[in-house]
Amino acid sequence: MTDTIVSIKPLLAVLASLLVTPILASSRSANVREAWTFAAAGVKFLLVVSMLPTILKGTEIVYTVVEFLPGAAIQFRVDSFGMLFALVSSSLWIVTSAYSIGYMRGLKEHSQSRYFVFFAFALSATVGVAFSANLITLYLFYEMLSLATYPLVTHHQDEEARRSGRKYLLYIMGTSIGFVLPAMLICYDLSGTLEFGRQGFLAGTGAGRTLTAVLLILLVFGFAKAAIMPFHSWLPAAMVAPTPVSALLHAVAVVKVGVFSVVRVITGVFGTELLLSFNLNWILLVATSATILIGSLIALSQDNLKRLLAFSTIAQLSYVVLGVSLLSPKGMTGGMLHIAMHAFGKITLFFCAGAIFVATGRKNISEMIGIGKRMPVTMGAFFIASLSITGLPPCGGFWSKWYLLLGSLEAQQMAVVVVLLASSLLNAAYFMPIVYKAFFCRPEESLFENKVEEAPAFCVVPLVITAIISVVLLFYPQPFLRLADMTVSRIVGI
Amino acid sequence: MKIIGLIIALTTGGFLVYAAVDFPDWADPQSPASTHVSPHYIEKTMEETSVPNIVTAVLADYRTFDTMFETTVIFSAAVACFFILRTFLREEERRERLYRHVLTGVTVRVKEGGKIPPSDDFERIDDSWIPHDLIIKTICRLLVPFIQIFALYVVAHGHHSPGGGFQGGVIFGASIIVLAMSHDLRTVLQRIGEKVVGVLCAMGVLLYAGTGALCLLLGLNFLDYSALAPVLGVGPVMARSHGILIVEIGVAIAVTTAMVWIYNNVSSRGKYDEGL
Amino acid sequence: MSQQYPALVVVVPLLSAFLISPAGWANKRLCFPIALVALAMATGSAVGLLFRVMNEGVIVYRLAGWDPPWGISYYVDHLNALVLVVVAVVALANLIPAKKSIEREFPDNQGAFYTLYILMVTGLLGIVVTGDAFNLYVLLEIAALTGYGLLAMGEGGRAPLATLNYLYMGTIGACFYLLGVGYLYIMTGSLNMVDIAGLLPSIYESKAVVAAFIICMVGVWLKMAFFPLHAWLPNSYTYASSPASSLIAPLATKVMIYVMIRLILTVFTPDFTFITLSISKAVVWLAVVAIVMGAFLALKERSLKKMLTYIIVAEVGYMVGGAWLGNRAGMTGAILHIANDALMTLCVFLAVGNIVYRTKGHHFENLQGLFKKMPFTMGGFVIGAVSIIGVPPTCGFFSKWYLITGAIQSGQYHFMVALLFSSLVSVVLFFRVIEISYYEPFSDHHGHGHDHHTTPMEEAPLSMVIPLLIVAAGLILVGLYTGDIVEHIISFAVPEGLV
Amino acid sequence: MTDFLELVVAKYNYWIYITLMMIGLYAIIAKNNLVKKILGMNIFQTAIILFYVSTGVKEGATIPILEHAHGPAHGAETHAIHAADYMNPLPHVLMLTAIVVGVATLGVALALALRVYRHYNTLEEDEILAQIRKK
Repeated sequence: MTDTIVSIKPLLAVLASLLVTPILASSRSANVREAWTFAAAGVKFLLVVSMLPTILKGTEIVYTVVEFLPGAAIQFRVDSFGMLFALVSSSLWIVTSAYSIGYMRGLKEHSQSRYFVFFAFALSATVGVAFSANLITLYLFYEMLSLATYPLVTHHQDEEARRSGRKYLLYIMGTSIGFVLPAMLICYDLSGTLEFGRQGFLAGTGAGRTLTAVLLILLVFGFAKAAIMPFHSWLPAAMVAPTPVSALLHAVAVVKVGVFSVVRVITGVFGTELLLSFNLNWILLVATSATILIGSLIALSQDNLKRLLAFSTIAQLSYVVLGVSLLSPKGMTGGMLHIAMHAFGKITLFFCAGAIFVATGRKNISEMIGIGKRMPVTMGAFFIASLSITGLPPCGGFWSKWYLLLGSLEAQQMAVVVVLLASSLLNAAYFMPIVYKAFFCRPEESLFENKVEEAPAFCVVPLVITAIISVVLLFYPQPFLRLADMTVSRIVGI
Repeated sequence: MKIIGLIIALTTGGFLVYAAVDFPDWADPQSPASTHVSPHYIEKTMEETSVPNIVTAVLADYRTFDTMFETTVIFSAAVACFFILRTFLREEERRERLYRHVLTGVTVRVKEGGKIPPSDDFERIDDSWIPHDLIIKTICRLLVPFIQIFALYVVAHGHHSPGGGFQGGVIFGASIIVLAMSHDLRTVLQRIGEKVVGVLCAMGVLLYAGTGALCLLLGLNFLDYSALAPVLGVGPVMARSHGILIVEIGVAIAVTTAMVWIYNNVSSRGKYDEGL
Repeated sequence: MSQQYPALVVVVPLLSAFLISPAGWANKRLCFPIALVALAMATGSAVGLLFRVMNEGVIVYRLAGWDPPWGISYYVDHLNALVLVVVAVVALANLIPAKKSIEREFPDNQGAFYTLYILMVTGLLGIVVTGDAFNLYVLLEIAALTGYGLLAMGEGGRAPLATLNYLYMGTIGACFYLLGVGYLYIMTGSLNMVDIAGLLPSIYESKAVVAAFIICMVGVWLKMAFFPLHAWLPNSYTYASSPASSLIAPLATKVMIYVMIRLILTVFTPDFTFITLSISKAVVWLAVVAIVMGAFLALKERSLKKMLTYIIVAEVGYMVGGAWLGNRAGMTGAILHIANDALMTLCVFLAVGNIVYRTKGHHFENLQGLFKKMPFTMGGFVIGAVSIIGVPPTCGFFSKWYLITGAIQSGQYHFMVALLFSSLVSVVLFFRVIEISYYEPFSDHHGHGHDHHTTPMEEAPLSMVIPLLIVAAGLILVGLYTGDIVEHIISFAVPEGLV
Repeated sequence: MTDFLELVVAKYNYWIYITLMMIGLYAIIAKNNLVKKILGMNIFQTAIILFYVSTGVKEGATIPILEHAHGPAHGAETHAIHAADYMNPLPHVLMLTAIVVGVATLGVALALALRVYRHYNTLEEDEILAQIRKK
């Protein structure tokens, strides 16, 4: 068993943004509030990074807050996989805070302090999920995240926001209470504990094949934030939120929490041997492959840019679950790596969509012909990010696609290989036309004169940074790749 | 609704009959009820509390906690009636007033606002007033003192004969209510004001609970009268008997005033006018 | 003084009631301080009693110095010590915010209101602490009568009518309980609960004991508004004044559930209830119906307070179902839910009290734009709502945890499905309310023309908001420390006989 | 057949209290007038009082008051008291409380009925419900 050290750092990392919320709520001037947001983001990122060396050495950090029952307590355990996700989310929070200042000021949105308060609240829940040691702590922060993001999704407080908020809650809270709660209690009743062990805690309990299958379905589809097909339609509806929200939350924090929980369930609750022995992973493979293909196809037909990005996110998320449910070492590494790669790529795309909206007020792709001449930097970043998403060499996305393909070959799943290649084609099919129309359109159709007029600096700088990061990740994917490898090696036990 | 009521009544009745089959026969001396706890009361009352009337002994000593809460029930019912019905709004000034000259029986009507100064020969009556009846008024006025003396006897003699705080209190309350019915509520209110009734009622139950608290302060458990022995200067057994008497007096006061208070509120619908 | 805790818990509020009533006549401002001091002392002695019980186990307190079967005595074990603390804390937490609305709604007979308030709390504390079956009936009547008095003074003619119906059903319930005690008295000859429990085993088979149990149960179910017998609860709590309803809603039904659990665990012992009698499965099905119908009926209500009363009916279904599952987890869940539900209902009703204090109405139309106007009250309401839905850090989740585990272990999955269904319905219920107060702009429909003195809409007075926030924080604290509560208190309360 | 008759005769006090109780229960549920319901409730409570008091009776026993004990002072020769000679006092004590509770509930019920009458000017439940529905 890897040696663990006890330190309060994980709790501090979670509370860093939580404690700052009252100050944000009560601060009078906007600058003070934004300064505090940056401070909190910086502190959180530093805390997470400070834990990185100890994790890379292979030790885990454990901290117990309060113990309810023998196997269930609010407990944090920072392992390599948790660290990977926390690193991604806390780093992107800094970038998104900068971006949201530009966006909010650009559009003079109302009740901004409430926006920043719930944003910080959501981030603390995200990091909480990343560091949770057992299923109940994960469930606790998962629910906290749903409640924290509700006011963000319905920020505009108009009729459409109300309907999509209702749909958002119905899917997220409904599935989590309806599916995850009973499954969690049945697991606790079977095994007496909910700790994410090296091999899932359900391994030794002698649960029958059908019961395990039922629990698997309940837990995987219970975490509806992973947007696997039947329970995905809340994501496009949530696009009614302001862009920074959909950028950080619906590209990085919220959906990644869903996927992270599903991966935790597969590796921590069931464990690879149990799933292999009952060979139940075909259920996941079928579901995720369907999600990928259908998601990409629908994305093709979308005209609204943000809805296109939403459906592409649905497809990309299922890559992660697909990779992990291959149960082969390479596939799992690819899946976990994709969390990081997709995060940086997709957040850049959302930032571009937001910048276009701030600068020109345009939402639909059909209205963006020739925008490249007007906003070259934004569209350049858009092009790089789309390459990263489709998994082409100059960007980091390539690595995760590479490991995914190797993993599916290793697991002799030829069908999965076909699905991966087909979906890459589809990705290219719905991204490249946008880029082509933006830059190489014929003059008479272009709707813009060719004077350069970018979005405010606060919007453009963050999206450039994330675009550069996604390119750098190709040459130096080390922190995430190293963490993913360590997690997989610990699970597979080589 | 009638059929549902009938069905429920019949089913519960059938169920109770079915269950009553296992009960001991009527008046059978060997029934568990008369062989488990009550023999102790019958045999030990005399030596433990020196009160011949076992019911009063059990009521005010063995199960005195019950009786304290019973008095509290009466008190809370009186306060609840007061709270529900009593209205203090003074809107009837504008109406005209009726007076009757006592000796001749002539009724005098005074226009709005006007008032006859209070004097013995005029008494205030109200429009919904039933005709004045001399025989009932004089008989009731004569009867009241005798009822009250009998009530005090019943309270004081609870130790030796059937009676006690509740019975005596109710009789005393009845005497006041007889006066209120025969005359009108105002004559009673002039003699016993609403404030006096409210405070006395609380004081009665406070006397009961206070004696119990006194025993608590003197070291023994709550309501354990043998703790009063040093205070009353008698043996613990006699202290219990005297304790019972004090408590009975408290109960009598509480019950009397509670009955009067409830009658005042219910009969005059909270307006404290002429009552029934 | 610590020897006298069991008596002090009940006697101090009782004596203070008899001081408050005359104070009501003398000068009205004295009533609130006396009540506050009395309840504070009662809470102190209740907590002291709980710690004494945790150290020394069961405490027997002989009233008037007589030994148990002859005199009345208290048997304070972990179960009633815990419920005692809950009742005292909820009553105290409700007294402070109630002061302002009492001054507004009952300016001239405040003394009577405080007297009824303290007597009601005394009755409830007495019910929880007493060890004598008949004494419990008398205290039941005190709690009932003062309850009728408090609930009667509400909106127009509807409140007395609803209270009158409550009186009919409540009296039938109390008389059934009295009849059950009478049956037990005839068959065993004693009135003391523990003494009866000792005498019963030999006559478990007799029809009279089975009848006594069923009659007691029907009486207690009537008093706690268990589903088929719940008709009186919604109207009487909705039309009552806000201080009265926020005292009675959290406590009255929970204390009756304590009485039911006391009957099951101590008087009739679990092996009679679950083995000799075979009705526990049927009762769990009844509880399922109660939960589903409670949640369902709450959906069509357009008044916030009435919706909450139906949720109380559903919560009663939780506890009855949990207690009758027949295993340790279910019983622990039921006992834990008594404490949790009292706190949750108090939190939500205090929030409603604040809203009614400001908008003078508890219908959905009065709730518009409240997040902007009354952020702290709505914050407290959201925490209460989230706890009723059952979201982790709050205590509602943990009692659901035990109840569902109990359902799984005893194989009665329909109870688990009912619990999940009602959680989902309460998600819809509460977020419907939150939507109204979040989206719809504050339409000042009070100021329609003629009354120009509409009070400027802003947060409820401080003395009403702070207790609400404390209770909301308490919800999360109790949730976090569920493990200690269960381990040190409730695990002793559930007898070993229940596996 | 004879032992059935004997059984019925030996336990006649239970049948009486059950019939009284059921009359009261029927009145509460089925009657339309509020005051009639209150009277039904009173019958219901009195039936239980009758039930309790009837359990205290003993064959050949007198009322539970010890006459010939004229005070403990010179009671040296007071011979032992046999429980069988005196009736069981406990039901009487309990029923004193039940009577008081009955009176208290009656008082509060009448107060409530008065308030309902003050607001709706009728005591018939169907008329009151009609008024409420009209509002």
